[in-house]
Amino acid sequence: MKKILIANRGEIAVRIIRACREMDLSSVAVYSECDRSALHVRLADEAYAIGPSAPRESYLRIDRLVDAARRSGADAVHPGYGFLAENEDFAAACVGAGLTFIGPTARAIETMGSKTAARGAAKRAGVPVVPGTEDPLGADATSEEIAATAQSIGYPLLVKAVAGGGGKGMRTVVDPSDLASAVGAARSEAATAFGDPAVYLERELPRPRHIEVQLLADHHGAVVPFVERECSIQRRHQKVVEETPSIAVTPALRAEITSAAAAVAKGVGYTNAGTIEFLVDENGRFYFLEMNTRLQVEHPITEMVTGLDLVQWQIRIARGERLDVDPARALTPTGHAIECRVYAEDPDNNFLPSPGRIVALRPAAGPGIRDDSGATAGLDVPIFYDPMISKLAAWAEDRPRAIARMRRALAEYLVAGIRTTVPFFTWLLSQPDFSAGRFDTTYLDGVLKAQNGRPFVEPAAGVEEMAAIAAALHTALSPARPPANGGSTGGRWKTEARLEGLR
Amino acid sequence: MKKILIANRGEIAVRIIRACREMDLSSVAVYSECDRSALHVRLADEAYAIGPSAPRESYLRIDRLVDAARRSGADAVHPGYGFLAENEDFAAACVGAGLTFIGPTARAIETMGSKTAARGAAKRAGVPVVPGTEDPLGADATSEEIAATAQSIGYPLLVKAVAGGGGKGMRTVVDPSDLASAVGAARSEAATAFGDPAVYLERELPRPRHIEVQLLADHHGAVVPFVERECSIQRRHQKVVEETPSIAVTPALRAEITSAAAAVAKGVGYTNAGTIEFLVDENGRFYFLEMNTRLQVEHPITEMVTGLDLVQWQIRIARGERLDVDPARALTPTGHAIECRVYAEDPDNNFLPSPGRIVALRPAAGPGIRDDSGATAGLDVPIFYDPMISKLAAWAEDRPRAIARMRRALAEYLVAGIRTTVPFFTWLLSQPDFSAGRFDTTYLDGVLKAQNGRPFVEPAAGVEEMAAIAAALHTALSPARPPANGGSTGGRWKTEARLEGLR
Amino acid sequence: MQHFEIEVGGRTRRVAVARTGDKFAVTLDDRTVHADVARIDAHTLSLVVDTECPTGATDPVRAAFEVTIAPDAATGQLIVGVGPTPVAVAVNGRRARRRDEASGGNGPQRLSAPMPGKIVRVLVKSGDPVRARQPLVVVEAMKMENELRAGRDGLVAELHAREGESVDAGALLVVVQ
Amino acid sequence: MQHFEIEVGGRTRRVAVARTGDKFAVTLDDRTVHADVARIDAHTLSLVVDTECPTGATDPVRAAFEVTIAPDAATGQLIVGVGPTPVAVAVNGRRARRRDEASGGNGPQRLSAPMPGKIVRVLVKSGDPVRARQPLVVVEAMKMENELRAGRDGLVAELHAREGESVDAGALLVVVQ
Repeated sequence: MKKILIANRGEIAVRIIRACREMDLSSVAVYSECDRSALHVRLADEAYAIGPSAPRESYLRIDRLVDAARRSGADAVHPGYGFLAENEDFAAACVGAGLTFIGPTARAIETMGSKTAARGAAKRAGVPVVPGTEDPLGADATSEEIAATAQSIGYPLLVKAVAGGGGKGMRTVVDPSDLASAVGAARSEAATAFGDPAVYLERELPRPRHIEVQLLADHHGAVVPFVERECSIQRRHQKVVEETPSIAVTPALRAEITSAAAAVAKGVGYTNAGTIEFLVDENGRFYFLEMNTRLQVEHPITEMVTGLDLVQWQIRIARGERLDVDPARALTPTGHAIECRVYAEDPDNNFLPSPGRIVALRPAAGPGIRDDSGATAGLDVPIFYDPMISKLAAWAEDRPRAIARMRRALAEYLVAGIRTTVPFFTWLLSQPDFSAGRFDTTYLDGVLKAQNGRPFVEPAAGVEEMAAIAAALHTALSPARPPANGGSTGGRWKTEARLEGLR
Repeated sequence: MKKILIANRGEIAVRIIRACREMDLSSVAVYSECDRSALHVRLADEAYAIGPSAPRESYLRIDRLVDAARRSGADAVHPGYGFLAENEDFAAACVGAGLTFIGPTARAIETMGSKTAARGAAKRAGVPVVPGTEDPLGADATSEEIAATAQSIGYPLLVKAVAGGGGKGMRTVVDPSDLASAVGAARSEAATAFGDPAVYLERELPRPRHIEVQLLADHHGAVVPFVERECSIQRRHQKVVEETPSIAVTPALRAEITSAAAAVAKGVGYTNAGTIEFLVDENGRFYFLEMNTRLQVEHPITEMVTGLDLVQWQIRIARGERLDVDPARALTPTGHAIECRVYAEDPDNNFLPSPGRIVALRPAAGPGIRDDSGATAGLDVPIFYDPMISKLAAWAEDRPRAIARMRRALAEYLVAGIRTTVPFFTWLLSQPDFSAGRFDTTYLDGVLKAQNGRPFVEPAAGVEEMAAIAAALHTALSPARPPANGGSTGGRWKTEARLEGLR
Repeated sequence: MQHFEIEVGGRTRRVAVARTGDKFAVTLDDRTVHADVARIDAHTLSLVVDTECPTGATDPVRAAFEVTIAPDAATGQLIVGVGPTPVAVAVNGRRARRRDEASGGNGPQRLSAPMPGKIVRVLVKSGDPVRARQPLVVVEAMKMENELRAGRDGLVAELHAREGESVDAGALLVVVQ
Repeated sequence: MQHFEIEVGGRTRRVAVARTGDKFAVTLDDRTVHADVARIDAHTLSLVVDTECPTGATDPVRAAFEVTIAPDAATGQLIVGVGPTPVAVAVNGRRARRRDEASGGNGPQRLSAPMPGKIVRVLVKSGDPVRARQPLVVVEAMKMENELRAGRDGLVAELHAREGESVDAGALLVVVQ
């Protein structure tokens, strides 16, 4: 393996380029129209345009990606996460074109991509699953049959798309009378989002924590599970903050849940990197939720507490190397790591996306900080993709110090031109419930509801005064924009001020 | 302790501000005239001007620093490294003004600041020192007396300033007939540089490695030595690259040399952070060289392999906390870390300083990289201070991977407007001798001599062509600077090109 | 001396700026602070501001601030970032036109698409009574479903959003009266 | 089409730039490459360049380069950073005046202080013969002692440096003839 095409964009493409460079491999970027100036294009060794900005015309075009691989002479493809990373047709197309797909087999992606099939695989491995239907609801099942099935599972329950992901095609049902309409809505949403209307039913656990286990598996039978990540801080089923290890996982639970994860992976002959997500209930019982057959967004925190490079291992596994990682090391965290997903969203306006030009950007740095980003000053945050601009991760000796370090990093993170979720994280990380680890997957939606649109960071009076002072000075000193009711001494005054006052 | 005045500038001031913020302490910056826009001023909670740019009128003015501490209501002072960090009068003045000095006692600074007194302290602790005179040469010693002393030590030898540092006031003597003039030159240089002409003689070891031991010591008798750092890559006695652990140190030698370091510190009742430097000869025998009674430039690599925050520990020790660090942990490195000191110097022009405006800067980032910097785009590198703009550190599982990661980081480090030592590091880290760890303190001066002014990175033909192409495109597309023998289609062409060609 | 009317946090403050040597005296309502200003780049200022102790008993504290200043295209305001806190500021009446519309007050609320996207759900019908912060329309954009909410209590006077339709940024979707 | 004479690595190359659609055809001596250019900021370009296989047997490789371009105040050249490699480039005869003087060639070498500092050692006397790269004067600046060396063989024709003296940037120190 000498040259890797990266079938992705943004920070994860940059992450993979870095791994390639450290391994002395050439990297090939692909880009859509609006990504021509993106950082991954600037950092890669080669770059190929693959079409218009809309993902279905570029980053989701299997034909163009395979063609770019052929033109560049790449011998392998890394899919990153998102886009085609969990698309078995893409994995198969790569292999069909003689390219090494840096990920699991198409067959493993297909099996674990069906939530019901994945639940079956977990059960066969002896791993508990959330109570629910074993198979998708029949397309011709009557309302009465569905209601009876639901009754046997118990309420509240979730209607979930078999092909689901990212909280789509999912409905909570508390009252049995809402069941039929929820099934209908979920089916239609699933059909639109995934091209597959199949849904199934699953009991909704009351206040679960989201605990997941990263795995690596080679082509020689080795499967290594890693210390768990906790991703319970979610907004509408989307992860927002992740950390490792979990404050809620005892050594005994860690041993159990990581063994369970490895058993599931072994059962399906899984290879490369993957993550098994579990729900853990208030009594510490865990249930298989689903498997992600790819690198996770939040992989850096696992790298920080274990010192292992997951992307480099993906590449090494794909080229046939043996996974000679000490299993105890993978399970033993050194210190504590937290990741905040910095999004171009306005937290004080219902987290609406805030695309636009980043006019100034100085990410946090210094001890214990890792910033994985595809953003630089001067770049636009495009409207076509996930608006994540940076994954800010902090490592420290223990959880309180990691939180303190992350707060420090957020305080020095400088960005202008777009709104970001930085102020929201500043607020969240100062909540006593967060510090105490008192949260579950319902926590954030609950506090957001309680916040009811109030700003997360209400500027203190002093801060508002400073903003007023800064705005006045900025306006007074800007040549291009004389104030409407300007100064008495006119233009020369301003020039002098610029020359002398501003050093 | 609530508020710390940082009596320093640049990256180390930024480093200390970060520690303060993580510990919920207020930080007070001081700045000279040319540092008004410096990053440490922007990041601190408060900032006080302390005078003109020349260090002796600002950062070396004890009265102004103590006054700024008083005005700000600071209750402690961190001196950083350099400037007044090893000045016992400053430590005493802080204590006299009721401020906690975050460092050792004035007495410890004074004792260990004299090279001959420090050698005496090492000997009393049973630690071998490089053979040499126990006391400074008498000011009235005759040439014959000095020659006899030199003969008893053996040639080659070094004439060294008692108050020395940074390679100043030092002369190598190979031929006995050069002794008298070398002593005279060293005395006069020492008098100028340190205000103290005293010199002593020390045997010059043939090909020593520079190995140093970081220490922490609290006010309750605990002294903890850390895994060694290797700093043999030096240019004219100035460290250029540091790494930890050393490839040349066996577990047995580590146990011995760290115990020796702790014994010296205990013997002088040392407190806070300090570093004991040793020379290790080709047979693995070590000799006390000197002690630095402050935080070292290269402390980040120790933090990276031990996970301990040395600056936070300095503050905790200063406020009386117990040093409850597991000694085994401090001695057991996790992985390997390397630091490159990125200087504003032109390596291809005899490392002449390259002050000026940094017009573009994008430091390296991503997995395993730590960038401690006081530089940002738009800032001038002042002519008055050490021209270091960044300490770039890479951590990885092992030494080869740390080198690969550092090379990746150097490749993505983007800086324009000044020359830096980045191309030199790119060259150095690809040298087989460096990879193999075959070096000693004479290595770099030797290869620099052999290089004899040839550029470190001779641009490949392809790179020169790309530079020519880029320069042509840049000129063609820049509005302000039409080419002398410009295009045939005139101005409109260029505007169009700008509008359409450049997206 | 220059005078500004600056609206911040719902209050309009009178600000006067005068040079005093190499610093600036900034009078905010009736309090004057002395600011030392350094421009870092087009969008960033470093301020060192003398903050007087109210009783005058001690020396002024010289507080350091790094602030970013960038226009908010949506509202015409300036967003001033003071540390991690973004503060919306209107200078001399450059007020929040679109944000105003969105956030209620007097007159009808005209709810527009803040970004190009696809209408995935319309949650109200024309004539429906709505409450402030009630979700009205869900737009999918940037891989997320984004709820657009009512800024005030009222009735749905106009409804231009249709499920499944693609819309451009700025397209009028709902008017609440 | 625009034409440039570009000196790089001691050679002068003729470069022609022409627009071809949204790219540029750049002809370097007799070889043409197609470059797609994006300006990142005033000093940074992203280039994606079609590099033809010499035999034409395969598709061109589309090599990506991020380059920085900044003038070198000391020489008047452009410093083009291609990855970590700085390349000095002179466009249309904007040649290295000061660097030229310093680096020998024809005519006397006029050695000036590259930065303000203090002369700590003068290692030659007027009339001394010197060899290329021989240290002549040591200037202390930025906490370092910096050796200034002869750029060519010759004789010390003028000596203006005195030990202990402070000098400004650009001050003439030695002339070697």
